[in-house]
Amino acid sequence: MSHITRHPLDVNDLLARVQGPERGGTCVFLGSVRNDDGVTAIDYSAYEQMADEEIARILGEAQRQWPDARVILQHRLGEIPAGEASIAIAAAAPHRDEAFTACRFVIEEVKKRLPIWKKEMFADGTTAWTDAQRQAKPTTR
Amino acid sequence: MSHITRHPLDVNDLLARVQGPERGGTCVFLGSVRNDDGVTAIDYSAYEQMADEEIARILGEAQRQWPDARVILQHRLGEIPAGEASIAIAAAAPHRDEAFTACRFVIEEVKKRLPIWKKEMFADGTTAWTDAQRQAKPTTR
Amino acid sequence: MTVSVRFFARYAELAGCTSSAVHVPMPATVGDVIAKVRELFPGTRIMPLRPLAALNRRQVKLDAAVNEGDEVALLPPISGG
Amino acid sequence: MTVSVRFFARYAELAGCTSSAVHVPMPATVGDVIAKVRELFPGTRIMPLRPLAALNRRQVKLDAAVNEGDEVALLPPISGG
Repeated sequence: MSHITRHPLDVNDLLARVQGPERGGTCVFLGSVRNDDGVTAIDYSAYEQMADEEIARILGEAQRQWPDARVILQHRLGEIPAGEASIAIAAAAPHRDEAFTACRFVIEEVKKRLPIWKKEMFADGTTAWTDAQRQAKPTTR
Repeated sequence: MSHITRHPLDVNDLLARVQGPERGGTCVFLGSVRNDDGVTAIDYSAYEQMADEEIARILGEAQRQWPDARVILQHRLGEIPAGEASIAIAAAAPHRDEAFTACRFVIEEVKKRLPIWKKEMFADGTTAWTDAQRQAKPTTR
Repeated sequence: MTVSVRFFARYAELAGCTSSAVHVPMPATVGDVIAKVRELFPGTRIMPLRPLAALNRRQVKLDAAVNEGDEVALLPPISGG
Repeated sequence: MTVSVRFFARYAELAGCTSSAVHVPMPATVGDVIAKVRELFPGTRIMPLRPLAALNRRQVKLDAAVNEGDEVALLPPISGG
């Protein structure tokens, strides 16, 4: 099943896929589009096949570190309005420490490794690529 | 608004109350009933008025530490079947580190401070209070 | 004076009671109220010598002073969440 | 030999292209492919001297060897999540 979608993310769907009566702690992380500096939406694009494989590798690493946990991730692509989520991670584990730690591990790896890019969209119709180095930003704005 | 309920917890409801376009990171924690040792449900009881006030104090402390975050908590009481959540915490903040840290802070304080007690219920009809000292457990089992 | 005493969870089972009006001579501390409770509710004598207690819905030490109308609660070990 | 080259995000805008078949003499590295890309797509010359690159959907260093039919991808700085 792909970890990439173009539809709004559904937390309850993720929860249903990780929770179970053996797992007493569940940690969910949602990353959503901020309206910084008048951003109205971000257009997310990806090297989709690599991103999907890289997500599978990250989740596999989490699985090996926390074998009793279940961890999943969905990343949304396309134009996402400010306030809506671009990424959702759910980690369920027997105890809360593993759930928090696994969830945090996954988002930190995602930030470093996923070939996904963001183009900020502003109310006046201008756009700007968000690079990791933000000072390198305003080419079109 | 009370932080205590006798109904199933609704994560989407909590999310709606903390998320907003200024807050790019949201961390949710759910604690649910484990089926350890054949537990079929846990009956949660509380010193309700004190628990509600204590939750308000904990959330107030979180608010002072992370002023840009919004943090809420719902605790369910009554008989909760294995696999269902007894507590849900949602923390939304401009950035993910604050969201994770605030959420974790709240659950750790809850575990130490809330006057809430658990009676484990087993398939054979027996019950056992869960004390913090688990060895002190089997009075009725 | 009269204080209201509340029992929760396993302590309510031990007392066979969830709430009671208890008379103690003034001045009194939470610890004095608990000593009186042990007299009145023999089942509670197996509580720890120094149980967790709340006064007017805040955890307090047993030397906290109580006043007429206060609410003293006896709290089994907390296992919330 | 021929390798498939893919451009993403801002690099696709610089190249004016998202995917291209590029010919390089064997043996060649990812760095050699990138040098060829700079020739063919002048807009890409403002990319960093050592851009992030993937070979067959895994990040690699620029000295990684490429083979016929491989897929080389040029990746702007990653800002996922």
